[in-house]
Amino acid sequence: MQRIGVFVCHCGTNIAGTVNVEAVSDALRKEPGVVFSTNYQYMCSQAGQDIIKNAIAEYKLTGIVVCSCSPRMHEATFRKTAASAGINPYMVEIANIREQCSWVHKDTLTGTEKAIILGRAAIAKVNLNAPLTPGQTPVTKRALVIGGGIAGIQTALDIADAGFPVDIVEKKPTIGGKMAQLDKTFPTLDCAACILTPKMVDVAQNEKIRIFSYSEVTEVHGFVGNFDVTIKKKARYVREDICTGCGACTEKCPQKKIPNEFNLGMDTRRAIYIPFAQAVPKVATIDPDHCNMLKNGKCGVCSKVCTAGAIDYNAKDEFLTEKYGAIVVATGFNPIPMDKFDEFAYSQSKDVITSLEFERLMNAAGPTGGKLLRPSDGEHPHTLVFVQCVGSRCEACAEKGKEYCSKICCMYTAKHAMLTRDKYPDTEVYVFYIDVRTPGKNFDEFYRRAVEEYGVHYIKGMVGKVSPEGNKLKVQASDLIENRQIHIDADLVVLAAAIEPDKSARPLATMLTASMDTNDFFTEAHPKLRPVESPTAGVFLSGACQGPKDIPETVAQAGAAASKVIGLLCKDQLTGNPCVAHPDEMMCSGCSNCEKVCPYGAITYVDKEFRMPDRTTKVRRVAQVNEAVCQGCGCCTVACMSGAMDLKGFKNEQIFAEVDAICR
Amino acid sequence: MRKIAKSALDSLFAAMSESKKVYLPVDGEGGARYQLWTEGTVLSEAVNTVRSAKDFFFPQTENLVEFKMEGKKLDVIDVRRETEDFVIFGVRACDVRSFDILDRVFLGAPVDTYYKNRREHGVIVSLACNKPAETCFCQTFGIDASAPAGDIVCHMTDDTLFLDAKTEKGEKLLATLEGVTEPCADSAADEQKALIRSRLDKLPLKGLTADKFGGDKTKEFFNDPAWASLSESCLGCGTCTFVCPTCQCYDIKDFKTADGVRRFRCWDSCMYSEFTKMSAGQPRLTQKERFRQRFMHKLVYYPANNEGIFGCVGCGRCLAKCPIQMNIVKVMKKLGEGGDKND
Amino acid sequence: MIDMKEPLMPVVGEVVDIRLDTPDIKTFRVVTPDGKKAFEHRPGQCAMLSIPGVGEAMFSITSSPTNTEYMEFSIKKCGCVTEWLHSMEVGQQITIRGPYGNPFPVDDVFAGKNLLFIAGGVGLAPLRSVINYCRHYRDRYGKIDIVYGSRSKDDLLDYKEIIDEWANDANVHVHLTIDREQEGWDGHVGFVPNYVKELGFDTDKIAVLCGPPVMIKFTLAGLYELGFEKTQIYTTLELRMKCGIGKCGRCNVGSKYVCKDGPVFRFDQLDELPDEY
Amino acid sequence: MSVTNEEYRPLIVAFCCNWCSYAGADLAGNNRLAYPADVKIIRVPCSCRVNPAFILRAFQRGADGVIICGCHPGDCHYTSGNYYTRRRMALLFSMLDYLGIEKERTRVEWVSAAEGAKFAATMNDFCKTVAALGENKRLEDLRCKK
Amino acid sequence: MQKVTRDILVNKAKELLANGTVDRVYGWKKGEFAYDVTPALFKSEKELDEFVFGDFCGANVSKYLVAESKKAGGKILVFLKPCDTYSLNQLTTEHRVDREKIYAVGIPCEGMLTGSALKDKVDSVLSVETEGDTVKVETLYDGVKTFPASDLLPDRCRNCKSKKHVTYDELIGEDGEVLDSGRFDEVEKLEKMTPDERFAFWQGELSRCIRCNACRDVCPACTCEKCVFDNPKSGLENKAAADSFEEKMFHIIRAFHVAGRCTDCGECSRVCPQHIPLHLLNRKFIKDMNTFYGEYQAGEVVGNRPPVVNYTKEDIEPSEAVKRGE
Repeated sequence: MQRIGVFVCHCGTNIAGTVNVEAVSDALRKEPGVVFSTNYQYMCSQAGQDIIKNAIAEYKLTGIVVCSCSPRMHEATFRKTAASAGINPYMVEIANIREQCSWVHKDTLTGTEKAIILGRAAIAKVNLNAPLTPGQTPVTKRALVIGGGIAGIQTALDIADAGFPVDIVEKKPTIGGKMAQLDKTFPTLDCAACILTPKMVDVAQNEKIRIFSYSEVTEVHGFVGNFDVTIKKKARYVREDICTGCGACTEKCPQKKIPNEFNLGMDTRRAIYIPFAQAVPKVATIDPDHCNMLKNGKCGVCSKVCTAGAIDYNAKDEFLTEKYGAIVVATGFNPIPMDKFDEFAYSQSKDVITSLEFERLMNAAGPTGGKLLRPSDGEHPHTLVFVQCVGSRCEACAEKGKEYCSKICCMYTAKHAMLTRDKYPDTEVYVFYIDVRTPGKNFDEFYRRAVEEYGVHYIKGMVGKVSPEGNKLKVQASDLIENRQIHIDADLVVLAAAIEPDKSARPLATMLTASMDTNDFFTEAHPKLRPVESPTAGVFLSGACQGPKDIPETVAQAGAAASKVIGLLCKDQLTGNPCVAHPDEMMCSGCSNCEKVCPYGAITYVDKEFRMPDRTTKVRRVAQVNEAVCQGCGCCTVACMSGAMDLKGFKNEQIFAEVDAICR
Repeated sequence: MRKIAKSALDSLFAAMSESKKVYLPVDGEGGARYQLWTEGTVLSEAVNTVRSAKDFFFPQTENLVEFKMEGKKLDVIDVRRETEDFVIFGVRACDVRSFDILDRVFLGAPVDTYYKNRREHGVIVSLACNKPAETCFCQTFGIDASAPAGDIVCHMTDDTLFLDAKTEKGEKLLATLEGVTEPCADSAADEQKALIRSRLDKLPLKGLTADKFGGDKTKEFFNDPAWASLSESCLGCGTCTFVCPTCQCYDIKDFKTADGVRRFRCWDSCMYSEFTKMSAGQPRLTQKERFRQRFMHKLVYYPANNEGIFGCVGCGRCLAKCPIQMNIVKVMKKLGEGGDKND
Repeated sequence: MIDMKEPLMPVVGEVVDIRLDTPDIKTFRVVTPDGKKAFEHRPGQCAMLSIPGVGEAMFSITSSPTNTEYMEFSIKKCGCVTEWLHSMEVGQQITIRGPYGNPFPVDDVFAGKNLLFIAGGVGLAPLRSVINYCRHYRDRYGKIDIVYGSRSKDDLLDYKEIIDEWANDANVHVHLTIDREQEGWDGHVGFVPNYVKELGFDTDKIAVLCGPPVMIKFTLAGLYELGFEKTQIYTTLELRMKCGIGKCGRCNVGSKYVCKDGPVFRFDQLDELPDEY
Repeated sequence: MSVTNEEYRPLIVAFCCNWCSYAGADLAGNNRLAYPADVKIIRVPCSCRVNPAFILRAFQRGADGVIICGCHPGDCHYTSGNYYTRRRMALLFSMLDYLGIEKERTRVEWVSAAEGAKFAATMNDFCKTVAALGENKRLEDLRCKK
Repeated sequence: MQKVTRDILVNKAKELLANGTVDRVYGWKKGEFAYDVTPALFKSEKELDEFVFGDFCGANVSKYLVAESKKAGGKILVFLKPCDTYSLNQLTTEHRVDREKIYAVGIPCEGMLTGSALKDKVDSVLSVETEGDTVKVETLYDGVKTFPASDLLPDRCRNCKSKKHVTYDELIGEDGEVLDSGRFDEVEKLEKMTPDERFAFWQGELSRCIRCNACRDVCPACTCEKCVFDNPKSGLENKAAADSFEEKMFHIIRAFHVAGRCTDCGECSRVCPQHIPLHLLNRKFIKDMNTFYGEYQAGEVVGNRPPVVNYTKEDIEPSEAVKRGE
């Protein structure tokens, strides 16, 4: 049984103008549990708060009801007041008799009546309140960044700059990601390598940053501030600590005909390789699928030529478990496969390429040394057709493409068209588009230069078919503005393939219990207000894993994610919200319904041994709520049939009591 | 003894209704049940009602008392009203006996005044069973379905209803019906009785006997291993209890009304796991103990306190209604045959 | 058995005094609103206390029938109703009905006999009534021994009354014990059953036992060892009860209803009952 | 059956989520947008905290209408709570309708923190609708009547 | 009616007991009459002498496995009709049974008679014999009566949803198919009524409820450690339907709690001593979920996520959901 004090605020005339506050405090004095009831001009004032404090002392109050303005205004104030007088802040309830009563009702009689009812409901609730204490959990002051592209690199650098250790896990042998494969960047046309590689070097040299390249995250346990992550370091058969990156082995390896992923298969590499000259870490990696030594034990050339003795054919995958306080997901994107787009003859002709392949063709470090040559015959192309939105905004073709806009294609296609015309004025460049979208700083100017200064032919319309004929590509297209069919004999066709999240993201999301949308992009905690946080506390999003982004946006988000991580790691303890879900283990049936609806993955199940009334023990599967992760929405409480799951601060019996009090 | 043509039953009920409310079995969805007679209500021919007639004296819920509270103060408000007189027509022999069994509980000292109030105002008009069902075994407990007890005992032939007052209450009521009934010989219903008796002899459970049971048999049956197998599939629901005419366990609960607290009692079942649960412990831990309690009570404990009268009347409702078809007949046969003690 | 006119109809009782006996046991003094004793009772009988809307529960009356002014209940906090009772303040009105059950046979069987009371923990509560009754009519009984034990000194119920009053009575011998050594305790340390054996009572008396089941079990064994017969030993049972008058079926054990036929039983009577209490 | 008596005022229980609808109700107050005092608001963290049992309990205890207000789908503070609300209430309301209980007595409305006007308009409309239906007879508990 | 015989099942049980695959068997024991067989556990070959099987062995024994599979010992043999297998899968999904401890033998089902459905048609039944699809009932007073089986089958069998076993360790006979049943016809009929008619219908049905809890206690979806209706702290606890509100509350909440988990096995209606068509409440939810959120059959696949614990962004609004046929 509580000892409740009721404090009715006049709020000047804001409340007292429509509500007979005297009548309210008198009526509420008779409610069960109430031992003191008063009213005052401004409860939130120092004098008002003193009334509360004095009453707490004098009447040994255990619960407080303040009938005043919205709890959104002063709940925190009155909780502090209560706490300073020695009672638990969560023993305070507010009856909102201003915003939801005096301000919306004109008649004093009904206003007063309603104020009494709202007060009664608050009293009924406080009668069932229990003191709540927010949980405290320590924070491991180390961050994990998953993905070593520009998003991951930037996030890691920013966190490390703030003085916190960071680990980057990159599944490829080198960090750098997609940006490393780009030639120039829009709209400034500076060279991607020139701006990226210094950052890669920074990462390598930063004492706070560890790079786990050629590695993957395999298990995630724990919660915000306290993640336990298992990282698999795939065997690279070259000891990272010894390899000098001299490259001797990559020149002597007899296995020469392996498609080079970095150049998207447009040239070859050896079975032992360094992806590109500026790779970080700059160490060789043996491709076990192609290495003779690993496959049948016959070779060993690299070992012989390695003066450092870094080759280790017996290497095994290594697993290590590290603790982290925060995790940043920066798993990036990939162009979607083009093999289903038969109409563009991508699979039939080598001269139909994707934009990323085009980047490599234009890149000085690419397969052609930066010369624009047709992949099929090495000839210089004269007529180029760029097709935009291949697989993007594709409502009708969900089975092969994507419904969303890939966002970056308009700009990079303009860039490609412009660069082509700039380097090779003898070419004719056609761009087929649905819309040209250029919302970004200097973007539209850039696009207009392509059209106006560089004479790129922009045609609104879709390419219907590309058919290889002889050494030409017959392009059939429609011009929607002129409303006519167009036939172009092209030498090279470049497809602006839609981009999609990296395939590794889905299993990762499951491990992190971070939610994804139907396209496998990670969802934000709030689309507007918390764009770089995932709904799972302590998991942050950086770059294209959250949605298509260009480089400046990615870097901006990377920085934002880093600042959120820094904010988290700065704390020694995390103070939770005490209004969290709590299961009654004796009643839990272990059905998993609550687990399914929890947006935060805060609920797990354990097999626990219970002593039964007949003194036997029984192992039962029961739910457990991680209070550091639970945000207190209460969804699980309704999914729970037995009512074993309840929400502290908003318990079933409290809400029932409020309903009863209102409907009395 | 008086009689009335079956076709004129309406006038009989109308005449009874003049002084008292009349309840009688009426067919409906899911079986027959007692309903207040109004013009046009037709008497059911079903052998028995789904719910027993105990509701009239021991209703499923009954308000006991109300409380009003303000601050630390409390008021106790007696909400009881004197029950109006009523007639239950068409009570079968088994259910009539069930009143006797309930009386011994509720009217034994200290008297349950709530029960007494209803009991005193009810007149029981019983009706012999023309077509006892295969599930009937009232004979096991010495009940004669051809000659039920009751304030007025009735026999129905194809065309006539015979009424025979057996008590003062019955005679009073029958006297008010003189206008609609006509006198007849006391032996008028004998033929019908004989017919019923011959039918009773052919019932499949005719041979069932309760001889092995009784008030002194606690030790003999309590620890019989057969309880385990008999109760194995019991769901722990309250169907048997709630359709049983003699089950009388109840719970007392409080309900918060609009302006106070109402204390009421409602049927409870010893088959429920919560029945004996205390904050400190639970004397009947598994369904086996709860199951055993129900049958031991009817076959041993009740007779021990009531001159050997069994707490079952053989109405057969539990035979028809148990979700898993476990029932007192199976229990009696199994235990009567020596249970599992020989295993 | 007292025949009540309205066995299910409670009356209002007002809590006029609350005493914290041990960390989890409080003793409540209850009278009617006009300050009288709600009803007469005999030693060992019980009453139903309730808080409307919370629930009703059966408690043994711990004050002696010789007290004509009020009734007292010593109640341990466990469960919904008792928790509510423990949170009450003086002046709170509750409902009370009773008395229920059979008393100890103080006027016939006990008369003229030596008596041995053995209690553990809150088990002293039901015995306090009979002990004080026997003390009141001291000349009707022989020697009285009281063995009482609890977890610690602080858990001993009615400690003051025991030391100040009982222990000073003529021919009343109080033997206190606590489970474990404690600072400030120079009395006996050890469990009740062992203490009973140590004390080694003669069998020329009636024994009355009340306490937790484990204590009962071992003390009983001890008494048998000392040569006591079942017919010499009484106890009082606790089961879930609702009506208090042997009708609702809850406290039915065999052919007995604990609320009506008990709660006081002699051990040979208990032997006749199935083991369900 | 319907009560058109002017005296009759329905009792409306509104469950409002803390982040959007409760704030929307506050905004309605800030802007002094009037709606009937028949509406009594219960604050819940999220509309998904509303158990069907709460709604039935309100009817049992004498409510004539129950409205649940939450963030607009997609805007839930807890990302997905109101999606569950939507399913649960769609099913519950459909069931109540199936049992012949007036479907106008229950409603779900999405009200954002910026929609003070919508909140007031919704409440005005709901009160009117429920008032037209009259007292809740089909889901009443006679024990809870005064 | 049943094509599989007692002997086939007993031989199977003996074989599995003998080779140690299982150490106990759920089956049925004979009763006093033709129709009152009781589910029972058999622990040895000898005990199997009492094993019976026939047209009244319709009880869904899946629920017993909740407690039984948690006990020590080896595997339990159960013979499951197609509809029972859905329940077993659903219980497995909810971690209520230990599937590893169960040896499920799927048996074909031709529809199971129930005592209560039978007694709706005939009084005083002495014996029942089935031959093909004909049921011969010997009665006390009306001689021998003959019925086509379909006349006596309960609704759940007349509108059988599936003859396919969705889980089993072994199958006796051929597996069937999921059927296109008319199980929602009754629901539709009710939906087409006016609200007043619907209210009158349900008021009439539910007012008969005696709160015996048989529907809940037999329901394979109702396996909570402690039911909210038994828990004083839940705010829903009550023993008796003391007011017409209570019985509605009980049945609405119960149907809601099993929504998405109810496999439509029909046990609730089978056991109701008052013949309340409780399955029509559950089917309403099933039908609504199918209509609103796409076809879903609880128990079809282990691990399936019921629609009530799932969502899509495009779900129907509650205001639309109640607009039926307007």
